[in-house]
Amino acid sequence: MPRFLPLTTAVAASVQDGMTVAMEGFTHLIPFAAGHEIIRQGRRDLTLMRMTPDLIYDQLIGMGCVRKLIFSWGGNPGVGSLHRLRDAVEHGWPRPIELEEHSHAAMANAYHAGAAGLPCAIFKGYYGSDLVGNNPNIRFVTCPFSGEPLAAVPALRPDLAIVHAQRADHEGNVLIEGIVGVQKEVVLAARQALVTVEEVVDDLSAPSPNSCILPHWTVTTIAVVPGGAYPSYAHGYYGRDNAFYTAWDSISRERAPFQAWMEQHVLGAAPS
Amino acid sequence: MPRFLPLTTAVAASVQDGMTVAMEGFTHLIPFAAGHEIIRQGRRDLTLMRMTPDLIYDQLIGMGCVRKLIFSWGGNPGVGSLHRLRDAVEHGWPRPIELEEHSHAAMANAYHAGAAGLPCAIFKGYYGSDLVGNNPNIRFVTCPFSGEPLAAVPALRPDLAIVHAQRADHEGNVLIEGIVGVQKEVVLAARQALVTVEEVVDDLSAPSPNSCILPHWTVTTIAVVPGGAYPSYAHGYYGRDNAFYTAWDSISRERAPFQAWMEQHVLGAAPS
Amino acid sequence: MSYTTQEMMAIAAARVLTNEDVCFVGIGAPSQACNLARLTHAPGITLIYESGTIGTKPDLLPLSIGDPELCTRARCTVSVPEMFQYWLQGGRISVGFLGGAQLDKFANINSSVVGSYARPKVRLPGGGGAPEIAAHCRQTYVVMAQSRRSFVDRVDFVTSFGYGEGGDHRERIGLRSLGPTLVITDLCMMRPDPTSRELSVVALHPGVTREQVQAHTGWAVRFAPDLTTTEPPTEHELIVLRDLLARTAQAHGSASA
Amino acid sequence: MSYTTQEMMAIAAARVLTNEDVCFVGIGAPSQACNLARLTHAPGITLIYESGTIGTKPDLLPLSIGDPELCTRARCTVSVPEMFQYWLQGGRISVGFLGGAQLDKFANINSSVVGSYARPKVRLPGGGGAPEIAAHCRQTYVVMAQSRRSFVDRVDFVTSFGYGEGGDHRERIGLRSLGPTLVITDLCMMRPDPTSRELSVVALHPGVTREQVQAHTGWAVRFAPDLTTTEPPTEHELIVLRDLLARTAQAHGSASA
Repeated sequence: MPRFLPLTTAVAASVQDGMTVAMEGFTHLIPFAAGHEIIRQGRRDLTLMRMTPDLIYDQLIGMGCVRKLIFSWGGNPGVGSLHRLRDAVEHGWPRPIELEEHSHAAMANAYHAGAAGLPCAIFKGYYGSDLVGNNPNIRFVTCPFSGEPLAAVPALRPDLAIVHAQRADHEGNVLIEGIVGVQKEVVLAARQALVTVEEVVDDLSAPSPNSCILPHWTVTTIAVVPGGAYPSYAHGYYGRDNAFYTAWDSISRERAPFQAWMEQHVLGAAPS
Repeated sequence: MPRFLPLTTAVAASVQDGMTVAMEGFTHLIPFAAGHEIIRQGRRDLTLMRMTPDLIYDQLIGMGCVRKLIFSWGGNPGVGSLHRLRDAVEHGWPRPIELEEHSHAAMANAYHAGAAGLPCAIFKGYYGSDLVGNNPNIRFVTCPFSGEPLAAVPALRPDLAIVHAQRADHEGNVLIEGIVGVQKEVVLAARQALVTVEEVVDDLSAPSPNSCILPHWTVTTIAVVPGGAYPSYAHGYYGRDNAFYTAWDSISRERAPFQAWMEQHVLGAAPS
Repeated sequence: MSYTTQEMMAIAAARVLTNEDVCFVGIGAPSQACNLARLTHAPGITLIYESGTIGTKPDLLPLSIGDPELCTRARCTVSVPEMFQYWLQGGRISVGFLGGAQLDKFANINSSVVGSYARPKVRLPGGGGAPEIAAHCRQTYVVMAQSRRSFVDRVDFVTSFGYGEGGDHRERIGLRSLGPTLVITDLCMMRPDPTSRELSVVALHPGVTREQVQAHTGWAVRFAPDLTTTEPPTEHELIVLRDLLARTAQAHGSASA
Repeated sequence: MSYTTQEMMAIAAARVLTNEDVCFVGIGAPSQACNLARLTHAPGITLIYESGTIGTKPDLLPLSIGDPELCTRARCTVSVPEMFQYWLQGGRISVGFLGGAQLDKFANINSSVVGSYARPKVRLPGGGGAPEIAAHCRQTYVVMAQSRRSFVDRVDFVTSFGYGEGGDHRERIGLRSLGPTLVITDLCMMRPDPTSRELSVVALHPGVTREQVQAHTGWAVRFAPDLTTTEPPTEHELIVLRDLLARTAQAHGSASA
């Protein structure tokens, strides 16, 4: 059964400098509150993985927490660039960042392989792409039946997965609904899992026998953080703040306004 | 959009002698009515695949429809042997049958690979098992990262998948709930799919955004067959007739009583 | 009714879609085109977004690939691994859309870096789903505004493979899908030559000249012998598109669609 | 209270299970043992059936591995590929149960054929989930009634690998799980020797002699130096087990549990 902790304690107990951490949520249920707490606690040298780094990784990178990023699409969805990611890659500010770049298909398969206890994933991909020569973690195997070459990537097995979910029950079972992304995969692929939830309820009220549920024995730590996915969203709880995603473009474009914004809204903010 | 046909026409239009057919449903939602119609139409030389052949394949085998069986567990669940399968294997009655035997993990992975358009599946399996030497479709590949040997089996891609489901809407979208088994995988792995359903409704009433649904453009043919999974069951509609499963042991043990039962309950029965 | 070249591009892209298509939709121009098709001549079209939403019918355009709208109005929503395994790689998609920072004459696309990969001048967002969309959809359509900077003789980096170096390069690396059979720009429509696979202009949008197309293209452009002119947008197409964009802008609190 | 050897076997198997175990449950004796544990000393135990039902709490024993009861009373139900990929192969199971037609002294199991594979005297149902249950659960428990026909020196066919030819054979083929650490029969309990991995009897059920065990075993049986006697069933254990079996028989219309 997972431990239920306040967010500050949960992050302090779960995240150490130098760890490999995956904070997932495909557009939906992005664990912003947990990410902000990592920034407040000043963690350093993290290797972060995430299919779509989104604003939360832009913030972590801009605040100097990140040594390496494993990703497949690093933009502000529908808006443009992640300026802090670009500044780190193009100018090494506030520190140089190492990139390991994949396609979505590769990362989705690699999380799947991680959850499935496999050392690698095979798939039909990367045909003719220059990513092949630039990422030594893209290799090929031959199908022993058809002779066809198949792309292979190592399974993703983070030290820690952090996801946000709609709700947990008192035993620590967690329900995720809507765009479920790679949430289940990353939790099962990781050595430990920290889940922030909108609320804790007596009964999960899963609508279907086939609902996406993380049984309590797959979760290490739960923190109750209403609104913990804002400005992304929690299906059934609150919507995505698309205006903020658009506004982030100008907030983050230059270093000083970015730092001022972080100072005011994250560093100076009380933890949830 | 799928064609809606009566069962007799649906089977006549879908199943030809010599085809490779997968009738799936893991204990739940086994397409008995469709199987009986195949027997009535006298199909021959079928290659059948199914993780758990169950009574319906025992009947098809005993009636001489089957040339080859690809399977992973061939018993009457909780009861004992499938006597018609045994008679075909041990004595070639009513005709010899070729077996391709796998483990559940292998077949589940092979359907997954079929649905995913891969030529093969890799998994950690068959360690030290004598199945390896006896089935040429069990091979090994080496992980290009860890060097670990991984079992490989060819993807399963039947000519036709037949499954039973709870309901369809008028557009032909299909809802499956409860023990979903490999139903989605086999439909997506197959060249064509015949789905029998308990009912056709105006609105699928899927309880969750993440419910298991086969979109209409993945289904070739739909036949409305209330009770079409009996004596297995349809979650939310009717239960499993465990007493019949137990009774099958004595019905099927000898050839003559088996034939008499089939004559009375299948050959002589009006199609649903 | 007057219209912009951006509107012409979205409308031209919408028109090539049919009721039977199953589309893997990207954000931006493809999302406009697909939803315009759905709201006009192809109400039965199936739209899939890589976030896992299948058969979605959004009332307004999503800002992101996973807006709430996409899930609440979808037939069903699957996990992202399932989306890439069963639906994309499984060969269930008839049309995929691609775009990027650079396109070359063999329809290879760069959405990774400007300059060298190791020390990029501009770090672009990257490929996301594109490398496998380019491989597994029965065919892909490229929708991109045309300029000398974006339509280049040779892309700096091949993120998504089109026809490689032309000819049978695609087949030689094991691809069985048709590839980028159509490029729709704000000026014209291009298709690959059946043999060389070099893009050639098959239709000019109304009022656009060959010289204008060449001026916006970084290679010596070929024009098809049977070059035609795109039908101008109808009033109905423009009204539906503008309504969609207006609803979207209002909902997102900005003109970001 | 008097009891049968079958009851002793089920109760002995139930006792080794804990609240923290996540069990991959088979039909028959394992299902009895797991549910008895859940209804007595281990109410928090997690039971998983390969049909996809996770955390199920059936009120009666299922006849099949996928009875309706298992799904309606489960925490959730996943697809069969997910069950074998994420939950079994993913290493999430602490205890798996195995049984079969033949077991040998290194706890290899045959559930495929009696006689040769190509021309079997008896075609058995086959391995089902067993080959990978044997590989991926942290440890497995074998529950089997003991006879000279079933406890053989060498199995005709290795369906599920135990310790192979003994020693470090298991490690040499790349397995990292503990393997069959316990065999529970109607007569005794056996564990593998830490070095040779040959099974040795560690406890006799009440009233059973060494000679009886040897008479029911097809190899020269070793007995542990600290051989103990199994505690007899308590009244509570027997009542709960018999209630469970009676409910089950009534529901299934037969005594098939």
